[in-house]
Amino acid sequence: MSLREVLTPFSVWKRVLDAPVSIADPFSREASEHYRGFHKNDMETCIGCGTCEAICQNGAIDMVPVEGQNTEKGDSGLRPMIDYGRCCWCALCVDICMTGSLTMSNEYTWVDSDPDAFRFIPGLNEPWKDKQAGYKRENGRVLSGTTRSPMGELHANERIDNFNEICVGYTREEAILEADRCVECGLCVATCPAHMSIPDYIAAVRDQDYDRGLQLLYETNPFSEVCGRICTHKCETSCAAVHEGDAIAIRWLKRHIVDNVPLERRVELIGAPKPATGKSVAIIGAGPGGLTAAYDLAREGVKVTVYEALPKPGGMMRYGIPEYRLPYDALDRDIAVIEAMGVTIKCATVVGVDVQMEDLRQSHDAVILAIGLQMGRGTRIPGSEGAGVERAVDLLRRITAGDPTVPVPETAVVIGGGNVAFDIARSMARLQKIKYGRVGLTLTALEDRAHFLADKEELVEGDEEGVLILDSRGPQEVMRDPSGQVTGLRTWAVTSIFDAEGRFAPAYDESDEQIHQGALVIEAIGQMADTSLLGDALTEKLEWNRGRIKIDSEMRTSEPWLFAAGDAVKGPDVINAVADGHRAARTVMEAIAQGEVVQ
Amino acid sequence: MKDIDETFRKIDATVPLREELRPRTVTTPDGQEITIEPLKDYFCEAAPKVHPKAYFQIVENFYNWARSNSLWILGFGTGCGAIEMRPLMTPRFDAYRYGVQWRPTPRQANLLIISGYLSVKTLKRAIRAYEQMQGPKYVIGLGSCTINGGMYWDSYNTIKRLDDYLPVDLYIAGCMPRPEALLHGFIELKKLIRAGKAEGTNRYAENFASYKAAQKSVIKDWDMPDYNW
Amino acid sequence: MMRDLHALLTPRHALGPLEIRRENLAFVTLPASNLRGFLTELRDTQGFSHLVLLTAVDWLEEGQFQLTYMMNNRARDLTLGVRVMLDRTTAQMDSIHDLWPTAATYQRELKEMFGITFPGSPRLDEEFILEGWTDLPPYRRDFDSLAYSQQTYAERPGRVTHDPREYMKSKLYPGG
Amino acid sequence: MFSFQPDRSEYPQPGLDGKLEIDLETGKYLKLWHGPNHPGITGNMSVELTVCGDEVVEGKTHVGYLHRGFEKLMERRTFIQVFPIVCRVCVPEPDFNEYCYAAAVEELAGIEVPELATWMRTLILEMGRFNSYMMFLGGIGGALGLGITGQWMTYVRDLMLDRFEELTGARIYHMFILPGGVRGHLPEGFAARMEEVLQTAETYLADVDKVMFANSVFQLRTKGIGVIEPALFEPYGVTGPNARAGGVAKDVRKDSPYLVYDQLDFEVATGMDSDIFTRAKVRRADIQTSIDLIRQILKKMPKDGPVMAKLPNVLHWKIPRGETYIKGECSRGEYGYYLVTDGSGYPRRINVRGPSYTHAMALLEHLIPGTNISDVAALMVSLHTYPPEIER
Amino acid sequence: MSSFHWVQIPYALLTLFIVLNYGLIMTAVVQKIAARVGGRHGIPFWQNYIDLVKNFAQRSKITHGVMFYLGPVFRLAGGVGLLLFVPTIYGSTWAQNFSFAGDLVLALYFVFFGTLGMALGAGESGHPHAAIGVSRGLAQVTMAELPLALAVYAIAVQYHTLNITEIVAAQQGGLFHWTLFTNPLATVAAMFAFVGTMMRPPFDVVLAPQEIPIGPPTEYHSAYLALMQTNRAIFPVAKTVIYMNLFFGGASSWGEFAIKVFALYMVSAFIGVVHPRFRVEQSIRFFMKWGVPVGVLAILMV
Repeated sequence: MSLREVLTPFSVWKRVLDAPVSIADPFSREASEHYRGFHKNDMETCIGCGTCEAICQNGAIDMVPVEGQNTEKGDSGLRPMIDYGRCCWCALCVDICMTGSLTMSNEYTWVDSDPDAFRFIPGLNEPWKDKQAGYKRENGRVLSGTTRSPMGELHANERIDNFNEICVGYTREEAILEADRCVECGLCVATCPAHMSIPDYIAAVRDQDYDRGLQLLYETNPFSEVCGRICTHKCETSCAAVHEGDAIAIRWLKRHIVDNVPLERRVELIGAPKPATGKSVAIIGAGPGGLTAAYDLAREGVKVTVYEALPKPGGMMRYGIPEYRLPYDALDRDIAVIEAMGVTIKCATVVGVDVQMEDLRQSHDAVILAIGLQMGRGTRIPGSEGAGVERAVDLLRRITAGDPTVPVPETAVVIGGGNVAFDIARSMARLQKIKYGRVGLTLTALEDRAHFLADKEELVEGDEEGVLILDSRGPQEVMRDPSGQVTGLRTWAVTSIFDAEGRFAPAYDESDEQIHQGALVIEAIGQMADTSLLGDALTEKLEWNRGRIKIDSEMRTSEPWLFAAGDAVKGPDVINAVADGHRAARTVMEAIAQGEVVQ
Repeated sequence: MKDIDETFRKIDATVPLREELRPRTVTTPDGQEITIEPLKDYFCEAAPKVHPKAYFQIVENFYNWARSNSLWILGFGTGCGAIEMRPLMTPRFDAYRYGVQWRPTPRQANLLIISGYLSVKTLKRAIRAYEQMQGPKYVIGLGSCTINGGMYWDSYNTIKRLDDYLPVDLYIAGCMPRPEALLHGFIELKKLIRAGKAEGTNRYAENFASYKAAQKSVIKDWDMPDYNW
Repeated sequence: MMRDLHALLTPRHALGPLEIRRENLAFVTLPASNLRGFLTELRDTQGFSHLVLLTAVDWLEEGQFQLTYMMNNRARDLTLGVRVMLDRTTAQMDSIHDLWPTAATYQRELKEMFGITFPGSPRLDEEFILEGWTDLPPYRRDFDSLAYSQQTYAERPGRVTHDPREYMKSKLYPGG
Repeated sequence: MFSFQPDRSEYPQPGLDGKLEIDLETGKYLKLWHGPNHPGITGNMSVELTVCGDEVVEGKTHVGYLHRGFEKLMERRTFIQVFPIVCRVCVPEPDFNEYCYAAAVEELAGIEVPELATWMRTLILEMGRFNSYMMFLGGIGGALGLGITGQWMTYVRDLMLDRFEELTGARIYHMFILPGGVRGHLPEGFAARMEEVLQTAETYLADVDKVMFANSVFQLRTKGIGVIEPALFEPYGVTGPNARAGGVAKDVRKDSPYLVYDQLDFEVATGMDSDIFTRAKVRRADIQTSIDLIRQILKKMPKDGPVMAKLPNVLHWKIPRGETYIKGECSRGEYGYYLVTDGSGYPRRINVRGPSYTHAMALLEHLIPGTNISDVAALMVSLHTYPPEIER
Repeated sequence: MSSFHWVQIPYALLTLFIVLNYGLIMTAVVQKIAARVGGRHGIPFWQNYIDLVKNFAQRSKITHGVMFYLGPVFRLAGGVGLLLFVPTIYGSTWAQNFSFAGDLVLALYFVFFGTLGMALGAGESGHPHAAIGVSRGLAQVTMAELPLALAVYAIAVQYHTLNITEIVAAQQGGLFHWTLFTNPLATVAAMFAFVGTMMRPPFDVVLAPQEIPIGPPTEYHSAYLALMQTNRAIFPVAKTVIYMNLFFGGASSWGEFAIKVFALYMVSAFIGVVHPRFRVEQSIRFFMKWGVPVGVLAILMV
């Protein structure tokens, strides 16, 4: 113990002269810029997908309805309510948030003597609502994938000269990877017209349990082969993943399931229908709506006969959609399963000609009208009457049927920007390629590229295949040479499509006029139903709504024995028709059960 | 909350009791033979008295002012929150300047901070410590786990609602709450005390039976050395 | 290195195959009766003198407890996980507290949390972590923590949640 | 001078099973509880002492006051959900849990961590080590009545917590080391602010040297007290500074380099006397190592790059069956995670190997008999134990 | 001087009042200074008053028996008694208290009185920490007082009196008349005792919160504690007054009193802040090795 040792410790007394290092006002001290403090939620961006709730290991988050937030497609109307008696501020909810709406402020003081007060819905009126600082996840989501597994496709060069299917389907690895991205929020289910249990069958893909997946598919949709390929997949627009990345490829995953279950196994998995009830139903039209209703009714033990005017069943699925999008054998497999349920399909049987409406009414407990939209609409522009101008649906039907008289000129112009326009454009392009070795096709649409009605892939693939896609062109006249031969289409640039009231009233810039060369002009601007089969008496009796048969929400027409479904009464797409078919079948079953159908 | 399973296994009563939890006969120092049931006998059931306020409101107000400015915290770190107490006792936050001090014995403390989750074993000690403190005494629940279980909501060994077992005056949300939040809590507590609203001591005495019932429902073994806190 | 060791010791101790996890970590299974001899040899002649941990894994479906003795050789930077499979119903194992005194603590914990007994281990039956525990040993797979918690500890009432999918169904297409 | 040594022959001798038979009725012995509510205990645990006069004849460690059943809770959480909860296992140095867990998951799931992330992890771990040692230096001073070191060290720790806060977004539970990487990059100007903290720390540490290590009273209280014979190291699983103070340079950072420690330049501090003083001294030297390492890391780390590997969707993350053990050198010794997976989305079992498990239980119980009551607190603090990692 | 007048009672009470307030504020100020070394502000200087009121205002208290109740009373009596028999201000007509011829002996007794009373009370509290604290406290205080006793003996021999007032009187007339300079060894010996009994490190193992929370007062609370706090304000000041009177020339005005007491008090704080504490047997050994020999030497020198 030297003197030095004794004295050394005292040297630290020098610190008594230093000013205290205490924080003068700790109550208003800001936490750091990225502090994980109390939650914020952008109510408008939030879609109420509940992924935050799913990842919270504390069970701190409840999804609750909030005033002012409506339930609509792609938004459940629910918002997270956080229990600060549970939260641990790990910010996993922020990291996983599908829209990036959930963030954290750097606020951290919450003192209350009421223990029940610590629950709140961020985004309503918390004091730190407008604080900028706080935790935000760095550079995009890290916890679930943002990019879609690419779909294998034939290259443009490989596909342009044939009608082979473009998409090759996912491999198992790709499918698992894609299914893995799904967060199982279920927002898509409401958007899907048939309300397919999408998250569940995606989970089945993830688990590699295709049998379960197929059973789930058939619960809501007997056209999985078809929908797995050409569904308009509105579900993918309300996919939670779409907000910060690619939507889950729901359609491709559906197709992947059916790709992995052989046909025989499907019938086995679905099981036999219920025992026969002795009831019978006639369905007019073997399109998606009619066949779905047929499938449902057959499963319930009803004897179903489907009358189809064309030589093969499938309706627009067969005669409207080109083979490169939906190969016929895929469609045949779906129909085979339906037939295996005991459905009789009478093809080439035209109602009104081969069999009368009244007979059907007499011999069946109910009749479902599912005739679809078979007739194309015309543009009624000068020169559109006469040879050299065709309607898309007619052409497509003829191409499918293998009609050798289908005109294939070296150059052609398509009017329209919907899926049908692209179908005919790309079909025609293939035919041109086969015939002339090159594509000479122009597609003109009223809409600009960003607002095309067709799927985005159609545009991309159309471009790839050499179709000249011109947007914002309004057709004015089909040009004909003196001999009456079509030479092209004259168009003006479109300045707006709708007027101030939102009515269809295209306005043009007349100075921007173009003439598109083409020996054939194809109109693809819409379809309508051919209701002539009803006969005058029935047509007179039925109530109509702007050219369509009027139905209630349960698919009943004004006649108690007649039900209607499909494109003819609703919009044109397969999945809506399927949904209608289900609904019609259900209504028919109820009606039969209640004895409502009076013969 | 998707997780909650309504069809869980009921607690299995057939698991044999541990030796020391079984009833047994012991001989007391004065030669008496008594039967002890450890699961029942070791808790104190003498209800504390309800102490009235001072007769004159002005005196009570003065007392409350003094109480609010002299918060003596029991230095008992029951959970993780204890780690944020040290910054409070030290230069950075220096709670001493707000009249907050730490005492090592419950007898002298008047503020019990439950710093986070309470395991059943600690709950027993916390109750003992609380009962040893002299009124008026206050309890602050620090951290989310005192409010509704926090991240240990599904643990078999931690309680979820502190207010079932002790009268809590104030909760501070956070996991864990920052020292600043804790300081803020002190300020709020001072306001409560000054307003005469921090009467947890009497609340505990008045509802002693229900507090004890809740405590007994989770603490099975009450055996504890006499002087252990 | 690990392979040489394994080859050397296999004949004597009936070791199972060596599972190499990475360069300096491997696992091996052996019969319970050979454990003591094996550990002693590892410690005394192979330099695995550090008992890193001793713990159990409950393979409920297979009716077995796996005991893992993690042994470390610091000089050669090797860690060997020695696994012993026990029958779940008897759940008894020889104590190694005389080889490593610190093993007594591990064994006490295993007794309390898994119900595996180690006859002769000091203070084995004293409460270690839990106090007044009357249910199944909590680390066993058939003990449900959430269930116990819900039955034992009151929760703050009043919370409701909605599944977005079901909620949207009730709002948008209640009939289906 | 007087001899204060009591006559030990009168003390009870342990029986063959190692148990002491102590008859409290004689009035010769007194039961004394250190804790759980006791300022002389590190954290919420307790030591049951049987004393005779001022000397302790038996000590039993009691833990479980902080038991939350982590290992059980982890079994019912998905791999990502385990992430927020692991750090709670050890309050003063939570990052080690995050690292060990993340590394174990990455190894079993086969995820490659970006290089920058490993540097960031090392930085975080060293910062955490620094903080933990600050708690220690404050604690050892406090245990002996030298409160001033506790004041300074907690202040310095607070400064470091500010750096933690700006880097990770939290003060105590940083939840920064995710499986797959880390959550973010260094903020702008971080290195300069860190340097400021390190310099402040060094001035305070110089004062600690003066007031504590050079203090004759401190030396009197700590030298030759609580000696762990190096022969006990292996049987009692002694690791870390406790072993280094006895001349065994056990340090996982050197013995089995992980993260980027093989690219860093540092020496392992050791001492010879294995008493309380040496243990404190070794840790003091280790703080300097940490400070140097933090400087080195900030200088050597890549300036930019990704910090997160691509993870599968964490909501249904499954890891194939396997088991692994990941270890690292935390401030108290070898810290490790033993992870067993069974192919499901949940870990089958996670076992946390905290150094305190052996230090505070078997070792402490072995060391306590024969010490003075007044030294128990210092002895315990000198082993640097944190109870949550014993009972988890 | 030695005759008793009734007016001494109010005068003494006035002194008591001043000393109490001085003690409360000064201990807070010393705490603040110590906090400064740590870089803190520390408690407000009026904090002790609030604590006092708070403790008196606590509604509930329990007792462990009569002696438990009497413990703080004895302690306070020790402090008050000590003060009352020590002349506080030299030459003041009213701040002489009850100083009399043999008051030095009585004062030494009172220094011990409180500790003993406390020991009895704490002993009855039934808490083992209190019991250990008491045994440590008695051992250490006894040992620490030994150098003081030797020093007092030395100056009693030096000044040929046991009357404090006379000892103070003998030191008047300038700095170098202080015992500090006339008998430095005795002063040093006494300062050992002073530091040793101020319950600050390195001699505070009796109250050490880390080792035995917090020794004798473990079980004391509410009004009992308030009494002890009052004593804690009075007793150290009174004790310091003795040292001041015996070795540092006493105080002839309240101002001088305030400064000298503060300075002396700071000595213990000055050492305390930067040292850990001795174990009880180490501090005893320390006094045996350093304090007692110096005391003996002081006597020998005289």
